[in-house]
Amino acid sequence: MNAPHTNTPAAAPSSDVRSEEMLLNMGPQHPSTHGVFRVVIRTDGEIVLDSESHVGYLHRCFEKHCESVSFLQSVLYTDRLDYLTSMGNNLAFSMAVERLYPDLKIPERAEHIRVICAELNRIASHLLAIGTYGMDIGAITPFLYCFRDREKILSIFESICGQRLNYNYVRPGGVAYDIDDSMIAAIKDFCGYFRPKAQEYDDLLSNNDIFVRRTANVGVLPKDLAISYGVTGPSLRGSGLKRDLRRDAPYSIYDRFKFDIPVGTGEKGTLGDCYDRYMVRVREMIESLKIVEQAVAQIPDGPFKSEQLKGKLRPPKGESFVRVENSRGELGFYVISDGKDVAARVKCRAPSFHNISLLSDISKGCMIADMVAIIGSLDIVMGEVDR
Amino acid sequence: MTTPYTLVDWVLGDGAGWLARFIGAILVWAVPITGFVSFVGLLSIWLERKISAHIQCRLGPMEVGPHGALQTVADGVKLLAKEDIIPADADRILFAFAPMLAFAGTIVGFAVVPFGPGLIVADLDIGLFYLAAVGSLEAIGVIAAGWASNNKWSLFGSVRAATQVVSYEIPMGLAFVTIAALAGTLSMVGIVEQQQGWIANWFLFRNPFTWVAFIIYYIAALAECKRAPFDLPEAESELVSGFHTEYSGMRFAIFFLAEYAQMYVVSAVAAVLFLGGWYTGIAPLDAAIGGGTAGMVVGAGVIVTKSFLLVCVQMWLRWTLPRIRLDQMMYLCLKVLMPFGMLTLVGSTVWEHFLPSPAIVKDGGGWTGNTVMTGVVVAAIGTVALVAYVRSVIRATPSLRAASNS
Amino acid sequence: MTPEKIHDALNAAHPGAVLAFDPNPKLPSIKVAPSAWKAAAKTLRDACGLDYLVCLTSVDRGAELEAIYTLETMGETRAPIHVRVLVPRENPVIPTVEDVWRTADWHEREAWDLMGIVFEGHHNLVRILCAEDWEGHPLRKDYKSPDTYHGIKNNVT
Amino acid sequence: MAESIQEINLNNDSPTRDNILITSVDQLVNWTRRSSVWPMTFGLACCAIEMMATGASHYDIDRFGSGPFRATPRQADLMIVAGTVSHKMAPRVKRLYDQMPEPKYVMAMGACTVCGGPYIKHGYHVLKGVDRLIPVDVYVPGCPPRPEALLEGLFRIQDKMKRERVLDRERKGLRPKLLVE
Repeated sequence: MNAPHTNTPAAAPSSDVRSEEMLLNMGPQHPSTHGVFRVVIRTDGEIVLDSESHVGYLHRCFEKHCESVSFLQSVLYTDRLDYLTSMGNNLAFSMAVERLYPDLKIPERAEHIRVICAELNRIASHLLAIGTYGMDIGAITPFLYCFRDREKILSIFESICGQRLNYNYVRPGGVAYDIDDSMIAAIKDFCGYFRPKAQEYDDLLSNNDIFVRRTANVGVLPKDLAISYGVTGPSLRGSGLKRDLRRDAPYSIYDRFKFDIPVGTGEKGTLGDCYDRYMVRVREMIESLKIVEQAVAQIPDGPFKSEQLKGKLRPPKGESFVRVENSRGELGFYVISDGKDVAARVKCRAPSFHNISLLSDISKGCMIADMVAIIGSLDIVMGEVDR
Repeated sequence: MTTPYTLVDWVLGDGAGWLARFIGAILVWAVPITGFVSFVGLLSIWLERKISAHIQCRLGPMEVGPHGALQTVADGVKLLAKEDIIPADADRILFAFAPMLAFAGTIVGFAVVPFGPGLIVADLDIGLFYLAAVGSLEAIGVIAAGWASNNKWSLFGSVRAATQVVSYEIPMGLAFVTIAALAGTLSMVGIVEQQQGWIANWFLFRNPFTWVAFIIYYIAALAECKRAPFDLPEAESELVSGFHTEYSGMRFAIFFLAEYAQMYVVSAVAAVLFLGGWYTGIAPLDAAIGGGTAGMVVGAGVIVTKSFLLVCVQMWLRWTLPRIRLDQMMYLCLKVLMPFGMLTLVGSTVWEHFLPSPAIVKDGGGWTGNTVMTGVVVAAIGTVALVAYVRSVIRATPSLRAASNS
Repeated sequence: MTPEKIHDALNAAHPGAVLAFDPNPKLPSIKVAPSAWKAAAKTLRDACGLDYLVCLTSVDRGAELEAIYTLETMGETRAPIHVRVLVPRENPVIPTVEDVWRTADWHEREAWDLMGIVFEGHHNLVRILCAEDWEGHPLRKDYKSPDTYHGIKNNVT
Repeated sequence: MAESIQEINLNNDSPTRDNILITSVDQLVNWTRRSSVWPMTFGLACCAIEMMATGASHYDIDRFGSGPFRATPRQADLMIVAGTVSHKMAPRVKRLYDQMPEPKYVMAMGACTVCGGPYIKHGYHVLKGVDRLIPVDVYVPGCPPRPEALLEGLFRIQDKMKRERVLDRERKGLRPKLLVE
């Protein structure tokens, strides 16, 4: 039977078999879209021909809030951007506000605490990314192992600032509360505990043949495409570009620590595939651990917040743009102050927003199962994409 | 081959008419089998949750009954009392029929699975062939469910199930043929009886090729049960819930039950074909137990234990391995397992021709020819296990790991 | 390239395009005329090597709306340069640069959605964050959030 | 007698209502329902992470029979609305709720779903409480609530299930009302 082709998809073989395209709506409520991300896929059978991303299902008006509440209150809303790396968000926003002041010195102790918290938070965030990535691929147990270790970091944070998530801890001028010796001891304990655990994830996932076959050569992100889309963080480093603001444009006191920057090598497949992005995260956890160990070893005594910022926060008129290397990439804040206690405009440069915008470019021709693998490997947080 | 002593005969006594035997078979078999299937399902689901929990450093169900023993009962009754939804655009008849088809496809498999000496519903001469035929019936139910739901995710799930059936059936059939060629019969009871005696007589240890056939069969069986890493039709992270996305309440529970009953069937078949069925593998022990009622009870215990051990291995695999992709599943079944299956069939028959196993001695002999083979296999497994253990110890100990790396 | 060199290169390639230049090391910025922005963007990317659009910030400056393009070279590590394009509030039209930096695609949609800046030539200038039928541009200073949306009360005090 | 049989049946104090058979069935069904509350995987924002933590090893909601997080609303009993609901998302939340089979329960997890949370005043695009959209049985405050709080919310739902009547199909007196102003 020679049925005429109504529409000829690119991937369909030119035979008499009639093939129809289908529109598949994935999300906003789907187990592996990591929140409320929605992607409409045009499929030919299991093959993804084209896809269109839709975001905004978690638009929480962050930038409007920053123009409506005081600078100190805005810190609270930055928590909820990338809710897995709240410490990094707080740090970036606080630094952007501090940059508005002409000569502001942040106490050494506060800088150390900031680095420790940001790096511990990076480990926690990567743990969740790795765990949920395993779940996307179909392995459920690594997820629970990651959560087991993540709980240890959360309990440290809980003792430091009283919250398990959304810490509101790093604030303009320093940090909210000081840390004491028991907390430092807990962090040291964690460092000793975590190092061998990383091997466990490698055994369960990284060296698993099925996992490698599911992720290697899938969703290859070439370097030039990554640059064109402004991809940053582990997703960029997975493509082989060694760019990390902690080393390249050191902020806070990152220039004092020794650590490596893992990049993708295409060890199991092509450079820039899902496996490379995943492995960069696994290796970054160990590098973060190194930073934490060094920072804990040399933490000085002294005040934990700047005396210059006493009272109501009222930065001078001006504009500032500050970026930090967050666990998902470069998080930037463009802050405009007109001398009041409320910002005139705050713009958040969210890494996930850039990273997910290229999904339709790297997912063409893959299978539906790969689509899930690619979304997982980009490791998005919708709170940050939608803001 | 006729069954010398079956449960129906035991209940009715010898010399009952065919009608009495027919009605007796329904009463004696259909009712207990249905009960057994439900029990197996409930027990497996509870086991699954406890095993998965303990793999994942959790406890699993604890509050409903002692150690959550009543958890699956509660789940079942709750699902029974849930609202039964049939989507407006679904094919109503097919939608309602599909779970029953899947469940029936599973339960008819129990007809030829022996539970012990004489404890078999029907010892068909073509038992193995029948099993291969009805084994794919469940997939028809799954395909029908996905089609009838009028949901794109369900459709993907059902088409994946169809793809999976045509892929795993072939290597599974080849594994069946390998054993059938050795046993010279398709009757399940006949196959078990050839494995009488010492553990060396089990088909698993008959020659190196049956060992491969066992692995092929077990992988194909995982695919038949839609268990990870072959849980493509319901792949939760990809297809929401796959073919049963639109099913709620009791209809979903029936699918669930069918899946777990299927797990038991394939495991019991593996026990029958490769692991000596109801024989303990210790010849004097089998001889001491003898036949009759005691043999039936002990035999049933042995075969159910073996089957449940294999079910637990399925669970262990599920909670350890990621899911493979559709094309990889087809590649594995059609381009890896199938050639190996053919090789196994040829190799096994050639081996038997040139190195025939000594005649099976029913009174507990046979501790001769296969002993070498058994010894080699056991030694190999032992070595692998030892190496893996030492490696894990080295890895878990930082100082040792540093020493081994340098 | 240093901000000064970028400024000189831009001035040489497009005379009259640069309206102002602020070499403040904390926040170097160049003000570019909207009409010349498209050509200037290509020069910035190709001649000055600014291949990475870090961010597009839209600001409500009262009578004017401003789009701040933060640009950087991916392989280099210096403070990014900010290009300011100001357009009148009544007719906020800026030529699109989505074919220069692909990042600009979503960022321009966001600036249209929240600030109401029209990017001329954009292939798909629709709302990205707010719902499709949302009214108004929330980040403008005179924005009033709707009392109800689809029958659900929105403003709570 | 002006009262119809129906009215007598609806009266909770009536002897026909509380006979031994009905109450036994009630007890059995309520026990099964509260022993196996299957939540739906419905993570929206930050609270979803705490919901995941509740399912993970440390807190292990599976102990109480609520382990199987179902991805499809058809098989779920409890919708944990975990995270901020935006106006863009609201129609989907409503649709998912409608797709769940009866009896269904809703837990509003976190300040955002309770009343809009930190977004109540300036969040133009945020739904100020999910109870404007779907009836909510239990509110769990916190931003985000701790896993213990989520477990407590589960117990409150279980308490609610204890008092239900099988014959009372409308869940009279126990079904929450939609917030309408």
